[in-house]
Amino acid sequence: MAWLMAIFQTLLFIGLAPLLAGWIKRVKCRLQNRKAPSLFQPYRDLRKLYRKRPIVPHPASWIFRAAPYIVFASTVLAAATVPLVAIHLPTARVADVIVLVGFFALGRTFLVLAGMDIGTTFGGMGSSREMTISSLAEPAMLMAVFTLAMSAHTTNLSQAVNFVLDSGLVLRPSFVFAMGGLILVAIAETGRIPVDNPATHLELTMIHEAMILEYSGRWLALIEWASQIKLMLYGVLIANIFFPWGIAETFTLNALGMGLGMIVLKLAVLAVMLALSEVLFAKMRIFRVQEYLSFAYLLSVLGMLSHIILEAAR
Amino acid sequence: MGFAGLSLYSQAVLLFAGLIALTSFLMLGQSRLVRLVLVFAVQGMLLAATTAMVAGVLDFPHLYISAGLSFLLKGILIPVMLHRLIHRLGLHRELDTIEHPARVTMGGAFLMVFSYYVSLPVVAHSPLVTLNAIAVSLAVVLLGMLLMITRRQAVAHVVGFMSIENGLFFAAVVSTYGMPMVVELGVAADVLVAAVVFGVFFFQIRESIDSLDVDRLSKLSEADKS
Amino acid sequence: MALFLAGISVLAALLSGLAALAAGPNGPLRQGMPGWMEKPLFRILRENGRPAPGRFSRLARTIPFLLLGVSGGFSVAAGIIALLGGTTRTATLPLGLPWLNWHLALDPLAGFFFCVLGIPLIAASLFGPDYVREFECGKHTLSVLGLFTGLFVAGMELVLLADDAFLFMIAWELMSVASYFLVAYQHENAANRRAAFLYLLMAEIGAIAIILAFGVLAAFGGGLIFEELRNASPNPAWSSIAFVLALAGFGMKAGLVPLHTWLPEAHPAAPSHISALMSGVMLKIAVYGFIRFAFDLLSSVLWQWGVVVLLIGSASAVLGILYALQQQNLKRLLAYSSVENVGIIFTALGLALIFQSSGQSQLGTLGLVAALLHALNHALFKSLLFLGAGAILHQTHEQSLENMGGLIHRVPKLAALFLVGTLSIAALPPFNGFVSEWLFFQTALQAGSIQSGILRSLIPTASAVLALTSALAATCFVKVYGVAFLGLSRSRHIARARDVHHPGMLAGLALLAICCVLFGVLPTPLINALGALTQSLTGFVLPNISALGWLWLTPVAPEVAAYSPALVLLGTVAVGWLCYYLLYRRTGLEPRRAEPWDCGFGGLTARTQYTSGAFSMPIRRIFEPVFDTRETIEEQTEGPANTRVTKLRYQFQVLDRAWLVLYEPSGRAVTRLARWVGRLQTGNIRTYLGYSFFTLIVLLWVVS
Amino acid sequence: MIAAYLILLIPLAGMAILGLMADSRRAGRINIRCNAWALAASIWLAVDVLVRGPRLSSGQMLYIDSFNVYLVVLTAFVGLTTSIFSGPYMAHEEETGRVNARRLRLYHSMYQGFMLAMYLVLTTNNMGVLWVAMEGATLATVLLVSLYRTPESVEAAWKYFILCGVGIALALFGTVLLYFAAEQKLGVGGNALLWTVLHENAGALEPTIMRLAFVFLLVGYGTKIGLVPLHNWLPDAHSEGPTPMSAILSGLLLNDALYAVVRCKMLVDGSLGTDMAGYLMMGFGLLSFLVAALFLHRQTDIKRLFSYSSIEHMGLMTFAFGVGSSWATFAALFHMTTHSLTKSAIFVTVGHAAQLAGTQRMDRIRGLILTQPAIGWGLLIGTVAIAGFPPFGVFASEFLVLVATMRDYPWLTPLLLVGIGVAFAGLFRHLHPVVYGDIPENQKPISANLMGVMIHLALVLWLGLSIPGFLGNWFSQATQLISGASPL
Repeated sequence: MAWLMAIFQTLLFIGLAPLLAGWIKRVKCRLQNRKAPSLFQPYRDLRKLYRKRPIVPHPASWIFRAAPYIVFASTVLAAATVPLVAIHLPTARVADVIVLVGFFALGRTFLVLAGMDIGTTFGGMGSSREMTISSLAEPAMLMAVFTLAMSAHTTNLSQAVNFVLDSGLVLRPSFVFAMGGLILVAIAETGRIPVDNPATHLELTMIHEAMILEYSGRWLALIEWASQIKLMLYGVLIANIFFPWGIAETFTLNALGMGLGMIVLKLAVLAVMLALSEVLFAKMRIFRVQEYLSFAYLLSVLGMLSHIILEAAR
Repeated sequence: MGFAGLSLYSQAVLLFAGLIALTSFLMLGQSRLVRLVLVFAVQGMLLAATTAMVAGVLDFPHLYISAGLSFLLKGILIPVMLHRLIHRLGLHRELDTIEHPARVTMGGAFLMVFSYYVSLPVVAHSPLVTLNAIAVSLAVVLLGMLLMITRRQAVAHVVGFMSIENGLFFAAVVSTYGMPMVVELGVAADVLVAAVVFGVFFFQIRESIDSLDVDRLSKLSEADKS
Repeated sequence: MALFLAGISVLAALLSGLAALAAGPNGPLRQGMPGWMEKPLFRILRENGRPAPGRFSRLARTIPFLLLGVSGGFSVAAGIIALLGGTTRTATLPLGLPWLNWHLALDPLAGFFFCVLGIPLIAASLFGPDYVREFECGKHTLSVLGLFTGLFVAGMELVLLADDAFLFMIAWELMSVASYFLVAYQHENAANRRAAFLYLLMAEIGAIAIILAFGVLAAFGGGLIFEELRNASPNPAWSSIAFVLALAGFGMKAGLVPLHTWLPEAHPAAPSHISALMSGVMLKIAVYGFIRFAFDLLSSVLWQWGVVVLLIGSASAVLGILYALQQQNLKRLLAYSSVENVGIIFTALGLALIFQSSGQSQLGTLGLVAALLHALNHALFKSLLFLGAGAILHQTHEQSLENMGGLIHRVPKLAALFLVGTLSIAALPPFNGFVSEWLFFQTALQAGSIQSGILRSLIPTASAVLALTSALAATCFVKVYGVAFLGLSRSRHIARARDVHHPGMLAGLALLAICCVLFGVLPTPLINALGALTQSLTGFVLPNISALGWLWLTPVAPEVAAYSPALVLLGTVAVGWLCYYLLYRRTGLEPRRAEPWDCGFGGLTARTQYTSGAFSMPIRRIFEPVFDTRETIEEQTEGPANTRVTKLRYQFQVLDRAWLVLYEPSGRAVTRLARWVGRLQTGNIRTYLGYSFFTLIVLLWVVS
Repeated sequence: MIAAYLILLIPLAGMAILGLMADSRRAGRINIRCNAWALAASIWLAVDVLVRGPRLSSGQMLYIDSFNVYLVVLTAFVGLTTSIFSGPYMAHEEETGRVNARRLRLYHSMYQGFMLAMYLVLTTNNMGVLWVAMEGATLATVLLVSLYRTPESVEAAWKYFILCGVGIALALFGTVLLYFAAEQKLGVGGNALLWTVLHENAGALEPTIMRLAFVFLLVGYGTKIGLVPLHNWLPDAHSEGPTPMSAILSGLLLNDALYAVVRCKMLVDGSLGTDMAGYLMMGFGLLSFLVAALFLHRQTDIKRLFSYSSIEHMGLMTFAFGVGSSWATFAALFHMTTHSLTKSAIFVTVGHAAQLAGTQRMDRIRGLILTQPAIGWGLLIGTVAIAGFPPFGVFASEFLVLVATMRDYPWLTPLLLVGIGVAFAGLFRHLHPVVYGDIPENQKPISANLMGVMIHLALVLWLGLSIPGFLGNWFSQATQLISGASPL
């Protein structure tokens, strides 16, 4: 039952991810007074890509071909460990939050290798920038989740969410810091403004797009889909860790329905906030990103220290 | 008891001691090599005389031998040899003037006092004579070193070296009535050989730096060449 | 039994050295070999007739490595037996000082490190024979290489076996000296000579520090046998002195910042299979020494020590990887990353010390296990990478990343094996590097259970640094793999490189790669095997390491943290295959080959792709103050008013700050002091007489 | 005791014969033969002592105990190997015209003279005779230092002569004082200078006088040991004389001077009951150790380099004897053996290297290993051994010294650490370019007989791995004798 639940939830994750992307795009268009595409446009895109015959550039090796599958797989596994509508998932025991970060790293690594596999300037540029950013973002994220883990005395996400639920409404200063750090990291890792702009193909500003420039057809579809899942995953993390209320603690139908409704609601709200910020802010220069990320890193470490000093003090 | 209270023997010993110290001082102040050697010869003879006297008064027959040895070696042989060398090397006109002679003599006096101070602890366990003897011989040894330090002539170094030996012998004779015979002979042999070797070296040095000025023997040093 | 096997392995190592000597161009094995044993021997070695006296037969190459392999095998066996048996065997040899014979002992700790030593040794001995072939025509005789390799290995094994300070130091120094000769093996280029000199100097100073550390304990314990040292109970001040000395000595060997500078010089200078042993194994021997001293010999532990180790360790970790990122020479890069990994190990040890001193024995044990596990893992993947670098060197005679590229098309098998090493060292699940880092984080997360607030806030900071380190490590090795193996080849001889078709080489690499995956996927049995070890060191066994069964890894408690690498691997493969099946098999759309997008400037060249220096440039910018960067730009301009740039030459080098702050000043100080002392010896004999005179005066005045 | 007399008679006869022998080749062979016989006699003596314990000759003139018996054997052995080496070496020198037959005759006979002096120093029971023999050693070697008659060599010989002469004279003064102190108790007579007698009633000797005496003896014999600041003659004499002489000076003379000092120290300790002598020796030893280590960095001449390393090691031994605990004393005794073996071997290789390159300037000697592997490796291994790396014997003694110092005077260990580090760097920074690197064009392999070097290094290796039982017993008894405590 539990395993079934986990698999079902994972599938839900995979299925809902494009929807979220579509929603964000829609809200953004509205805010920019543009005519919005339909909510389901991402699905259509994926289907179109899936139908197309992929093109392999000449210098590419097997890494180029294998990368999309590994990226997608690692993202899906990451999604499997995060409680979406319910907690007490068996998958959370297979991989805890540190492994979650590890999954992201794995996917990123292969994406970067694929970017360098062709030997174009863009590939190298994107890969270099991606690794630079992630090498600052990853520790920030680790610190943020460690704050949670230390106050919950576990790195098991289900357990952690459970702990937050049980402890009820506790105003933890550390969580404020951690959430700030996590949000900043999420923006950076999912390649949104102001760190990267998924919509642009202007050579010198690309990061994520520069790496996948050579991809086409089903591989591009997989990568796009994976990044949508990743975006949603971060949203779910923020939503369920810091505002877990409403998530199903038992596998009864109405609890699950309740959980589903709640998470959709939370994600919608988060998406609106994200769209707002993207509309309000402009993309920054690549060498200002470090300041942004080191701020995120600082926030998370501060969160941890504030937990150590203010909360766990005996 | 005062000096007058001492036995005649002791007085004589002390007299000789004073004389030998005096000769050391003379050598220290002497700038002509020839006279330096001369004074050295006198010192040697004084030493021999002391030895003989000790031998006679306290009758240590074996001391006669050492007296004869030192008379022959220090009084006659080595001075004559040195004298010859000086003439053959044409150094008899040469002046080996020392800078600040006054300071050097002052230093000598200080050494005298110092050697008394050093040998004071010995006084408790031995007659006054020995104390003075040891003090004087120590002074002579130190004066000999001082002589070597202040002089630039190789010959002067030899003389200083030999006068150190004189000091030793004086101590040996007066305080311990001579060393065992083996040692005496060995030391004498060493001194003799040393004298010969010195002779050899004079010529070697001469042919390498055509003078006997040891200050010019300073090729081998660790200080920066530049 | 175990001790006996270990002894055999030591003997085998020594024998291999002697065999190499004997098989030299004019050694007995080559000259005075009777015909009846010559024929079959050569037939076995598929060699027709006696080779020309100058050259080396396959005999000279094979036999020593064969014996080395035997030694490795026996040491693994001995290690496993000692580790599982959990008892300590001791023996004494009638060697050494009259009142202090050589004491040997093999306890679980030594057994574990025997395993750490054995696996890379086997791999190296598989790898070696084909690798050293290129040396046999060189001007340096193979027998020297073989002899000192044997001595080197024997020294390391003896260090593990030693049970008294004297033998320990003899073996330790033997290890250093032999490896010094190996570093200086190709001494015709001055860099290697300089590296060897620096290496031996540091080894000497470090060894003296260790001797003094032993001396402190011996002064209190009254003897030099480890048992007596254990019974020594010095007061905190003295034991702190001993600890600091030991940390300096072992840390110098292990390459902790700021005593690490010899390491990136020396390790690349040696032949690659030696670099693998030095980086993969010798540093672990230093770690062993530290563990032996701090956890076993020292009776009591203070928390300040843990703090010191923690700080130094994390500093080494982050600085090491930052410097590694900036290297263009592959072997230098690997050496710097060894500094990083040793830093990680010592950080874990620092955690263990802190927890130990604050009474949290279980957590201390956890930290210790993390350190040991990382030691093993690093031994595996670093040897793999060094041997891989050696294979590249052997195929292409190229060390600089700037000239590589596209090797995955030239040497596919090597590329695949190297990828495993890359992923492991980048600490990605489900490979082994990740497991030990995961354990480290699990340990660090328990900081809340410590009383003192300083420590509670210190440990998270350290773990933050470590998180940064692991992210940077991923960057670094992605760069290595991407620049060396992917893209277009940047130089002609790389483009013409031939594939590796030496079964031995590939076998050696494959062995290590398999171990990397195996220990990554099934760490739990391994950690369970460490029970006897931790029992003997900390008096504690991790209780519920496999509470959920052997598939799961639950260091503290199932509900606190669990990780099942096997299932992770399974899931990844399953999902990946599923996508592949759905997307490829169903549609059956064959991909089409085409030119990549080149912005319309017809044709991509290797010159347009990112170089390794360019790849790490952002990091260099971000961490500017850490590096001492020298950048030079020469440009030739011509045309009216020199506006048109015809030739542009840009070069930069990144130097180690430790040189400027530590080494050059001390060197200058010694020279200045020597000059000053030199003035004393004026060469004037009267001055000399003056010295004697005044010495005499002063002494007389002193005594009377 | 016949053996003891034989040991003295053989070199005496050798000196006489070789003094008359014109043919240098045969002289060389006879030189070797004399040393071989002396070695045989010394081994006989060693066995004798091993079987029947310390021996006092009938006239009480000679005394062999466990302290000096192994030194006698060592002296004979090093003398033999060095003479074997000096055959081809001197032949080469004669071919290159640096020496003529007359000087060769002098050389050979003085070689035996020096050996005689060494044996006498070791075996005699009489402090006076010891002094005489020490002076005799100076006289025997001083003319060998200036054998080449170059200005430098003459200068070196002169300094050697004057400085050692003065030093020795001071030692004689010390001996006189010793005699004086003894006479107070034992009365006038020949046997008041016999070491055995003195040692028996050392407690009764007058401390104040003994204190003075020791100062003189230390300064005197210390000059010969080469203790800073009395060392200035040593590098000159070593670097300018013929290499075999440097080998025996470094390997034997310094040892024996140290032996004399230690004998005196035993008397003084017995009489004073304080550590005054120990402190003095520690101070001198440490000073020499550090200063010599610094001097190593400034060398350009390869023989000077290793003579400074001799000073450094002598300083270490003196320091160890000064520390005086059983471990330290044992280490010092052991170090005397290993150092003289290793250092003489090094000087032999250095001599060959210098001949091979035609100069002693290190910046002209290059790439020895590729030029002539035997010499290159010999020099390298020897230096590694002397730098105190296991499994060579020097390591064991340095290890023990460090541990013992940490036990008794821990605050001195930083100095030792720095000193060893600096000395090591000084040795190897010069050695590396000499042995490693490519072959310069002007170097040609020469005919060299390195068997002696191999034997020496093999012995040092063996001692480093395990000390044979009888030797260990001798060391332990000597330690018992000197430090009053047994290491076992």
